[in-house]
Amino acid sequence: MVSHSKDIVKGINDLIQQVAPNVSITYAGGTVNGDIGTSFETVQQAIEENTCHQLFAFYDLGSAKMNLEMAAELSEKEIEILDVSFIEGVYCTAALFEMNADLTVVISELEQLMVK
Amino acid sequence: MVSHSKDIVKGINDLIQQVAPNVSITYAGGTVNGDIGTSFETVQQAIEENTCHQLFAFYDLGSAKMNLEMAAELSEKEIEILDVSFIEGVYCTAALFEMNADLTVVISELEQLMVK
Amino acid sequence: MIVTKDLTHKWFTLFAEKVIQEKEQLSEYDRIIGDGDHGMNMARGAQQLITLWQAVPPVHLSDVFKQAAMKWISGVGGASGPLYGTAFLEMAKAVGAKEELSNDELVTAVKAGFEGIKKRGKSDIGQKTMLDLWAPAVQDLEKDELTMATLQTALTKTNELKATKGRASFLGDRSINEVDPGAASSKLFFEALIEAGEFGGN
Amino acid sequence: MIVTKDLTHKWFTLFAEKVIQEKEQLSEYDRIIGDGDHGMNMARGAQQLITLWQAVPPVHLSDVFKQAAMKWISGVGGASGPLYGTAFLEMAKAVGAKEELSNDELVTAVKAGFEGIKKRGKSDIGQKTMLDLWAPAVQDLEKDELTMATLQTALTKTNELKATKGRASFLGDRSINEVDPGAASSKLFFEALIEAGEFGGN
Ligand SMILES: Nc1ncnc2c1ncn2[C@@H]1O[C@H](COP(=O)(O)OP(=O)(O)O)[C@@H](O)[C@H]1O
Ligand SMILES: Nc1ncnc2c1ncn2[C@@H]1O[C@H](COP(=O)(O)OP(=O)(O)O)[C@@H](O)[C@H]1O
Ligand SMILES: [Mg+2]
Ligand SMILES: [Mg+2]
Ligand SMILES: [Mg+2]
Ligand SMILES: [Mg+2]
Repeated sequence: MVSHSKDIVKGINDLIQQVAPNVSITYAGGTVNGDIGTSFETVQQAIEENTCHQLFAFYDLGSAKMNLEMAAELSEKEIEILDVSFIEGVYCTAALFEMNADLTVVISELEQLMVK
Repeated sequence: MVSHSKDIVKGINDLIQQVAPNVSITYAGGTVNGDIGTSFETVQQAIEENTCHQLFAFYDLGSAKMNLEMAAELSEKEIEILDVSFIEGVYCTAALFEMNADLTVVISELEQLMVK
Repeated sequence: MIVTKDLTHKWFTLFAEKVIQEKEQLSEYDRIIGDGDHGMNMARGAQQLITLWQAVPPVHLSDVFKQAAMKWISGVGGASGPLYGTAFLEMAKAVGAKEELSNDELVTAVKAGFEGIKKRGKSDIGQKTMLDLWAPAVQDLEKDELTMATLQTALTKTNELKATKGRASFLGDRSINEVDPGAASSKLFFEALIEAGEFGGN
Repeated sequence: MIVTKDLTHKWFTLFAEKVIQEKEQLSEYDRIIGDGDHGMNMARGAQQLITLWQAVPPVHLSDVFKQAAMKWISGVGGASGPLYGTAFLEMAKAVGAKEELSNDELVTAVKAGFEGIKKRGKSDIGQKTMLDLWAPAVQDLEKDELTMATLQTALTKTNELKATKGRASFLGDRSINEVDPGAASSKLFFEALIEAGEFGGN
């Protein structure tokens, strides 16, 4: 998860830990100083810290997506960036992965949340 | 704004204060103890503390909406609850209201963010 | 059956006690298809109601419903708060100033609760929610009866449904063959009525 | 025009200085149709680049682009970070090991930067972004010239556009007749090139 605010991603993480404690979820929010914005380095960190090789990535606003894309291009991991509504998309994905749902199921659910 | 997490609404508020410092924005997040959940009382407070009489209200998950609806029914204010993607909808609305956009414009933009 | 304030007080007290006793089990169901807090949420409302009544027991019949509604609306923190809260509030409204309910009036009140949940949840039967326990309970009550068998069958049928409302709806087909926590707590609600009441046309 | 490392170093140094000087104005534009941080964002990258070069000036021609790219990618914090960062990186790639660029090679490099922004931003000209300054600048450069008049006209035309990318796109028609902050900072970028360079076929 990449957000412009450290608080937003912390809050979403708290929310989805309740429904998906077994899914590897990492996040980057805010600038390096904790201000509103995004930081390429913390996005890279969030990608590398994740224990999975194949990741679904979510963001709040377009500039977060750009950092995400740059970091994704430089990473060895397979990263799918989803242009879906942020909180709702993350929640839905986490809940489904917790139930070991198929990728195709998750993707088809997410298609209904495309807003970007 | 009504969220299950105090951090989520704090973060969104920080984000939109940058684009809409002149819009009256109030929020409720988490249970009274600060845990994940929603609280009818804090939702009521957020409604009453807002300086406007006509409000657009946004929420993250369905149970937040229920508290919002109950509080809206009991309030004298005109409250429109929007079933749109939370962060994106709030951002878009705040930015447009800051520019004194017409209600019809705001509503037609929000229609593209309906995901709930 | 004639429903008095005492019977209703007993009904809701038993319900609250059952909820507290089954707290872990309810949360466990919610852990599977939700966020794992249904037992905790419900027990919070239940405990507050018991505490209130230990200090000040309800005076009028409608107080039982009204006070339960307030505790659920204020104290619970999850979807079950506004849902049960609205149900109890609608029941209080249906009861009004009456101090005794005929069986028909009980049915009217329980139906009002059921409609309250539907309204608040924008939901209906068949969506794997508490409504799927309330509907068959109402049907039984219309015949002046309510049996454990009905409740058990209703819960089993609810298990087989796919959730289309609430958090579990995010899971789609994965919600099938799991217990809906709100249906399980509603089963406790009607079990408490069976235990508090005297069914069979008397 | 022949573009050397020294000319390029001067170009980017002037750009950084202009950004720092115009910081308030850039943020003011962004306050109207964005979040009010464009000047601060850009000045952060600019200051870091100046500080780096005060300690260690760039050695090779491509270092200028590469080091600017790194500072923008790491230091900026807004959309302009990855956008200018990608542009500068693509320019560095286009320059490769060359230590001098012919006018054609300069055009190729600036075009690579333009394409980098398009790719990173999934955007194109006409969307009221920095691209609407880059495109006419490239056209001028192809004729081995670059004039303040071209830049000024480009910015004026950009003002009239409706934003369909970036934050300003949330405003729809309300973005018309406002200055796009990224277009304004891109104007500074090409003004710096005019001041550093010697145009007119020499
Ligand atoms: N829209 C709805 N209509 C009817 N019942 C619902 C609805 N949404 C949720 N429920 C019921 O609420 C239960 C969940 O309650 P709880 O866990 O306390 O709330 P939350 O989902 O907010 O954590 C579900 O098992 C379901 O029976
Ligand atoms: N998708 C895009 N493509 C091209 N340029 C863009 C795009 N999104 C934003 N921009 C440019 O970036 C500028 C805003 O930069 P800045 O304020 O630093 O970022 P942020 O919007 O994240 O706060 C805009 O004025 C616009 O010129
Ligand atoms: Mg729950
Ligand atoms: Mg909950
Ligand atoms: Mg900005
Ligand atoms: Mg910004």
